[in-house]
Amino acid sequence: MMLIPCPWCGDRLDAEFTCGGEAHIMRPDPATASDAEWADYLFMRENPKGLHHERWFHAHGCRRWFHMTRDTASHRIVAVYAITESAPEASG
Amino acid sequence: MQSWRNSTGGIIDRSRRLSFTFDGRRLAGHPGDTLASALLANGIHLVGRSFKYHRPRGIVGSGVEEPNALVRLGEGGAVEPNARATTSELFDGLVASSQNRWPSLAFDVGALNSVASGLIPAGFYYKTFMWPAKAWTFYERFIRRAAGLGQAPEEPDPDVYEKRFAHCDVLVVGAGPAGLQAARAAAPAPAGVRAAPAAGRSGARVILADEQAVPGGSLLAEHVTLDGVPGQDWPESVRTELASMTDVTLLTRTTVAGYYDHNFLVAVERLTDHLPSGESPLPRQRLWKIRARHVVLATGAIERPLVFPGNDRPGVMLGSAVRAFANRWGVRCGARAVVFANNDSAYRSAIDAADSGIHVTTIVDCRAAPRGRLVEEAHSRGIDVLAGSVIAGVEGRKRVRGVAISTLDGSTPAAARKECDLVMMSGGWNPTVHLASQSGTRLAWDESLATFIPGDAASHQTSVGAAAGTFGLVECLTSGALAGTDAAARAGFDGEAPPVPEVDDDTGDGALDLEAFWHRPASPRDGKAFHDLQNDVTTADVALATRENYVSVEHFKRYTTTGMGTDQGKTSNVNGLAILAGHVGSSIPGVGHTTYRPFYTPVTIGALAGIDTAGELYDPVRRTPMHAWHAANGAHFEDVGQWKRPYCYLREGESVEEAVERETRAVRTGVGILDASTLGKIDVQGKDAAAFLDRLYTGTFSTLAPGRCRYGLMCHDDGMVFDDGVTARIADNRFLVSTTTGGAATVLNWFEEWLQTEWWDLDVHMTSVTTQWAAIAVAGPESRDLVSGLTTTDLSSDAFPFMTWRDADIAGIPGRIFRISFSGETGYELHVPASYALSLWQILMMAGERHAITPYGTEAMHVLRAEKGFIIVGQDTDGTTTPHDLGMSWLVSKKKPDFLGKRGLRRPDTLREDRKQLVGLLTDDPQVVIPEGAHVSPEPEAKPPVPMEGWVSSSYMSPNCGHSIALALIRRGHDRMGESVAIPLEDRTIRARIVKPVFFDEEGARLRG
Amino acid sequence: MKYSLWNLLRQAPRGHRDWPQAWRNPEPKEAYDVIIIGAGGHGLATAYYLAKEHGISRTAVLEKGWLGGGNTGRNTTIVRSNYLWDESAHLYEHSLRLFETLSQDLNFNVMFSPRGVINLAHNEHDLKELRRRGHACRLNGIDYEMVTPREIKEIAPIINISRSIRYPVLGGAMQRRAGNARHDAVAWGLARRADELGVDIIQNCEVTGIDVRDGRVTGVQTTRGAIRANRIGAVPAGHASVVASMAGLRLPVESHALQAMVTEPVKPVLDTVIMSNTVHVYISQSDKGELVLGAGIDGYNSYSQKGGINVIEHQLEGLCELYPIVSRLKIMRVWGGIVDIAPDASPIISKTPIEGFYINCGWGTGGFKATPGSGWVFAHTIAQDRPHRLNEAFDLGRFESGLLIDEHGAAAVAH
Amino acid sequence: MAEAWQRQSPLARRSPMDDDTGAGLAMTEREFLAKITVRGKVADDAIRDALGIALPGEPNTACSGKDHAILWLGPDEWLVVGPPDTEKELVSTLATALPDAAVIDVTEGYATIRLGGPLAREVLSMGTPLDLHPREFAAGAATRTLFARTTVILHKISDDPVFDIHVERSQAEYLWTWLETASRPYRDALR
Repeated sequence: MMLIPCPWCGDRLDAEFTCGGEAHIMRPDPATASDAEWADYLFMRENPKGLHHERWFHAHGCRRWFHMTRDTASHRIVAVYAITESAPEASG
Repeated sequence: MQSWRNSTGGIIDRSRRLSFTFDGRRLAGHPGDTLASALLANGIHLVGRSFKYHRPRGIVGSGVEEPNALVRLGEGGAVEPNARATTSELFDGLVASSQNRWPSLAFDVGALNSVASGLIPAGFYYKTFMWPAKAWTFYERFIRRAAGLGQAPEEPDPDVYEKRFAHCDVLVVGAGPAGLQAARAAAPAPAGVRAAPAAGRSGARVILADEQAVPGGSLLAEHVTLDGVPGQDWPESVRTELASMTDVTLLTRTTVAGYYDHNFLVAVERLTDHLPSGESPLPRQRLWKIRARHVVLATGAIERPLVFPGNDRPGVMLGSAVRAFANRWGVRCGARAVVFANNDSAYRSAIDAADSGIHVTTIVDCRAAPRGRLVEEAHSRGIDVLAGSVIAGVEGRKRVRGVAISTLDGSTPAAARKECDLVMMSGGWNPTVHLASQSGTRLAWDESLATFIPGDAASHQTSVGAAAGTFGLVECLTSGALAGTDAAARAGFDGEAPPVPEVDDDTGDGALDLEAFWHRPASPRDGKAFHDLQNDVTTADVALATRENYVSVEHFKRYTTTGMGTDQGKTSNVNGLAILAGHVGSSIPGVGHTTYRPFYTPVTIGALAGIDTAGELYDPVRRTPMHAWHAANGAHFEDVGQWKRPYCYLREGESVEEAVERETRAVRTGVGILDASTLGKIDVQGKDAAAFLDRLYTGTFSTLAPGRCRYGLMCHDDGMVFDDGVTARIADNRFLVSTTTGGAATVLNWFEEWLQTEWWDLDVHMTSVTTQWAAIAVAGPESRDLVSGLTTTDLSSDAFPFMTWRDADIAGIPGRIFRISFSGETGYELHVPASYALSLWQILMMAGERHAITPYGTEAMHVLRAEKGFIIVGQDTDGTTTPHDLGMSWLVSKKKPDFLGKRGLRRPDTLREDRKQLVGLLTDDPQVVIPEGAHVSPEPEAKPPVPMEGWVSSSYMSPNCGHSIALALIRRGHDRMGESVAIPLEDRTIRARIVKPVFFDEEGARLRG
Repeated sequence: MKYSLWNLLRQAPRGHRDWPQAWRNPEPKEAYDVIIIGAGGHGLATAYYLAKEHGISRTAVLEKGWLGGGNTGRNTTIVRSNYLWDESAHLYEHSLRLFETLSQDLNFNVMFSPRGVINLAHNEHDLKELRRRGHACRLNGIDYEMVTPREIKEIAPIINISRSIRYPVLGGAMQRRAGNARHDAVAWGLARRADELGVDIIQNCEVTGIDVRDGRVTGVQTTRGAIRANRIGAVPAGHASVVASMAGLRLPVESHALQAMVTEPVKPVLDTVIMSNTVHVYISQSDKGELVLGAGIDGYNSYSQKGGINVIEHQLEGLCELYPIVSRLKIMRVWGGIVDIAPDASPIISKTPIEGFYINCGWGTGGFKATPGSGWVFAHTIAQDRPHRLNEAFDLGRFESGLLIDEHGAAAVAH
Repeated sequence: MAEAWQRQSPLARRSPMDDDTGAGLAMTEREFLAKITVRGKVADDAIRDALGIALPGEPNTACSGKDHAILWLGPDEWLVVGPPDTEKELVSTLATALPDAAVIDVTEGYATIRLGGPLAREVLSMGTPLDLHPREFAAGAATRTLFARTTVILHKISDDPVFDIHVERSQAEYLWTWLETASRPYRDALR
């Protein structure tokens, strides 16, 4: 039961959130993307054991999406940043 | 007669007598007793039969570690199987009985297993019962009956439970000496006594939880004084002190059972288990879900048994338990005791036992030269100390009669025989590291204690006192206080450690001077030596597991079942590992340990479920404003998501089928009304609202004029349909989107996700207005007539054509009228603010009397729409269906450069021509209705596997068409119009013809008329 | 020594002194014909069938921990084949048939117990789904019958079939040939037999790298040195992405924690397996007497083998209304496994763009039932360098072409 | 026909729960309060001019005046609560004052339960993971949060333990039943 620091509402129980999976997946240009590129965008995931940049949605709170970097093995939360921002470098 | 009860000593109330029964026998005890202490006071040791061999078993411990004394408590629905006698508080009228025996505890037929024990070593079941093939189920029946412990309740639980969240700065687990000091230190001081509270804050919030009825932990079982107060009374004075502080919560009878991420812990408080039933209106148990900034684990330690032949006989007990029964409950566990020891703490138990009136004859100590003050004190009480010796065997079956003693090296077997009815074993202490380990803290091997202690903490936590391997009382009190101050400081509060009470402890500094003794190889003739009492696992089983190479610690655990009983190995794990390590020639830390998992002690399911179990509380029932009317007027409800929707309205004597048929006809011939309030409604507005919807739907909304409506399909980006609905343009910058009933929340979240994560440059805002507006569909040839009587809005087709909407006053209620229809009839959807909806519904029913107005339910709606070939997402689609498959290519924009799903629809397999496509089916026999879900086969006569080429998604008898109708998804269906297909069923094959999926009013004259 | 009652009898007076090792602890050799990564049930079955069906026994099964220690030893042991889509039905049915004789094949009692599996329907939509699946199963030759609430009550008297509960039992579908098996025994039996056939099962040997040269595999790096092989089959379950990334591949799977739990043992109260998607509850009773309960997955990526308590609470809330007598029983142990879930809830048993590198993953919450079948087709795929008819559809290419096998209905949470 | 209709509030069928002892819990529905969702860019001045109260800029807070309260729900979302039967004028006032924002009437979409009394915090803590200690959730605090199986907007309206709970209309009866059930043992104990 993680304590997630919502960038707006502060620390809240993880049950208030929905995880949107891997962050920073670029939607390719549908006009030019190959089938393989489209499959990559739709389905292929890094799914790392360790630091993971991911998207979260405070579904039962402010209903904002945001980015979070979290260790998938320890569940340690390393960084929280805006949905419009790219991954912080220090957190790998 | 409590003939084993001393007349003084302990913290029981001898002035009151509590009556209870065990296996029907009426017995007495006192307030303060546990069931175990009361049984022992009455001289009862034999309390159960073991899991596998059905050996007679007695009470071994005095707390949560108890492996044997599992009983059934209570009667009727309020029974609890597998309750530990050692932690069940006695109350007047308590009913307990023994388990896993038949016909009686003293004479148990299952004990035959013991005779055949040579045949059933660990894992024997993997090696046999394989012949004849498939006979396992036959053998299994007998094995299952023999296994299991207690009997499950047969009636529903009469009690209620509760759950609540709690938050604190410091959670202290365990109210023994270390925990009490930690709580005192962390707690905010009463004003002016110690440090002033930090500015603007009242001080740290502290929760102190302890599993026992009263705080004190080990102090309750010892003879010490603290600041001149007896150790058994001191905790009460601390309790008073803590109670005077704000924001300190002391939870007794509360077991912290699980340690989750980010310092979230789960505890169970037993509120009424210690009371006669019906005495308190409170819930039976309460589950605490605690978020703590810092956790102090002062969970104590559990004494380790020693492993020797016959160590399971009733009367063989933990030394610390005998001591606790004597000191805390004034109970003598026997008349004549032999102690088996490998460390100094055994001597404290021996001395206290002797002082309580037990004749302790001998301490068998495996150490070569035990020395020190405790040894001398034992001598001074006339106790023999046999150094370098071990117990080699135990006499007696249902009760110990004596022990055989040999030298440690075995050179002098049977050196002595001692008569006794009590064996106190003391093999050292295992810190209660369960919670630390659950939290992810790695455990470290401590050679001097020969056990695991917590390593570096994985979260904001501190282990302290015996839980950290510290056994001296003064050290526990000091380190507890430090841990409390430190915890408060880390949570942002200044504090000062409380003074450490002056300890008058004549029993030493807690040094164990332990020499590990795990077991001595013995011959089978000496009898079984158990390291896991509850699961009947012996040293011979360890040897077998080793021989067969089940030596990885998890293989070992699973193969022998060590530690897998209800006690979760509290007394067996370390001994098992050590014996295994001995066999494989490895160190114990080299062997490793299994993972500690929740829960520390078993947790009642009711407590984990709380009140969220019954009916509506399990999952909210969502009701429309007209719900009560529906219920009062014969509605037969169905669950659609969380909503209750009328499936049909039953008239007296009518079957569901008849009602559906009547309603279906009524809509086509007169007028019907449907409660459509459950459909999702989303208000979408902003400068870019139209552009936004264009990206989300396959169709185009930017070209829709205000005042008009358009049907749309939504795909995921793989091109598969996931929701549909009609969208109305309210104004240039404002739309009202409707969704399916089940999809409302999903669609809103989907919109938000794309807007916030991909298209944040768009100026759009969404708000759910699903429950703001109630919706009533009025449909049928007479619908215009009916509605026009309630509004001044011109409803003529010219003024108000199909797929448009208007603001309108409806019976004086400000609302909106949408000229849309899911039934294919002339129809209007009336939207009014929810609080007016019931009134409007009633007004319509009244005004509609002359039209024989018929309320209709979801099933009639389904038939009506199927007659028109309108799809239901989720019924006629299944997550692999594209708009093209549905024959709705006309809804897929070719002009838009992009929309969600566009690229997905151009993948090789979504472009294939042999995809399953939506078609209609007309059965050769018009009266036959194809079962929904049936499959179409090109070779219906084939032997399985019969090839399949599609399936029937919707199928009804259409009263309006006068024949059955069906929708199906059939391979290459669009090209196969007129073709005959077969639908093979269990007992027959239905033949049908592929047709266009529209069966009624194909031109849509009624819709538009 | 053969496992039999006779040999048990013979060993009894000798204190079972003569039973041999169930498997060896071999040192890794320099090279093998085939390397299997992961000694879970699927990996061991692959090695076993490679030896048994394809004569390939110069195989090493590399395991970073202990054999059978992943999801094989953590699941709720349900075995069934009543799937919706032909592709799945055929694969799982093949596996179920292998299960039926697995104890005899392996000379190790895996306790396959065809006690029946019932899927409950709690609303009209559930009923429709079950009927559709039922029609498909019948045509695929898989036993499947719709059962009424009353029939369910007769089979499982502890169930509450009152119509007035939140999600009443409206009916169900039963596969009588389905049931469960002892999970550890499946792993151990396969290991013992594979070992007898010459397979090296190497525990405590973590693969740290996969050597790829010119588009084909040449071997692996491990914590116990480099090992060469031209064919490598990866069956790493929850860690599929981790292993695939060593070969530079990304997979369409994500790893989540899935929890399960057992109650304290009680005398028999339930003789079958009952699953419910809508109420997220599935329940059976182990031979030891514990009620075995499967919970749902946590909604976020995790490799922690530890899930949230809220998932457990929700599970038990549903359980109490459906099975009122459980309320006073106690949960003894809760544990978690890491499941790798594919977008269509169907597995991937496939060749990869790298020659000689094969992947078997994506079993999500329901891999145990497929153990022998998965190994059987994967062995074929590796031995022949092409998929068997039974796993053709489960290839990686489907994610590119779009032909997914959407088993969400069958899988949901309740495998 | 104009007067044929009647309004029915979401909890019209439930009787209020009184706290006779003063030691327990009182629960009533606050019927027909005007509730308006405001989304988008909102100028503090504009709100001040329109309603005479400040716009809460901080998460988890609300600003209250004599007739109105404004609750922060998200960085671009507020809930404006006003007296019964004022939603029409409130919508038009706000729409005029806030031309760049979306102003949506949700009066009918939500029910409001007022919960007060010494037991209020305890009972709420059975449903929400939110920390309701006065230190963390003081008078004027407001937020949307998880409550049992639904989402609520919780507003602590004074220093006393009195809360307004806004819940989606269709789930109002669920929440009412839940609170009634959760508090029952304690109310019974006070009898």
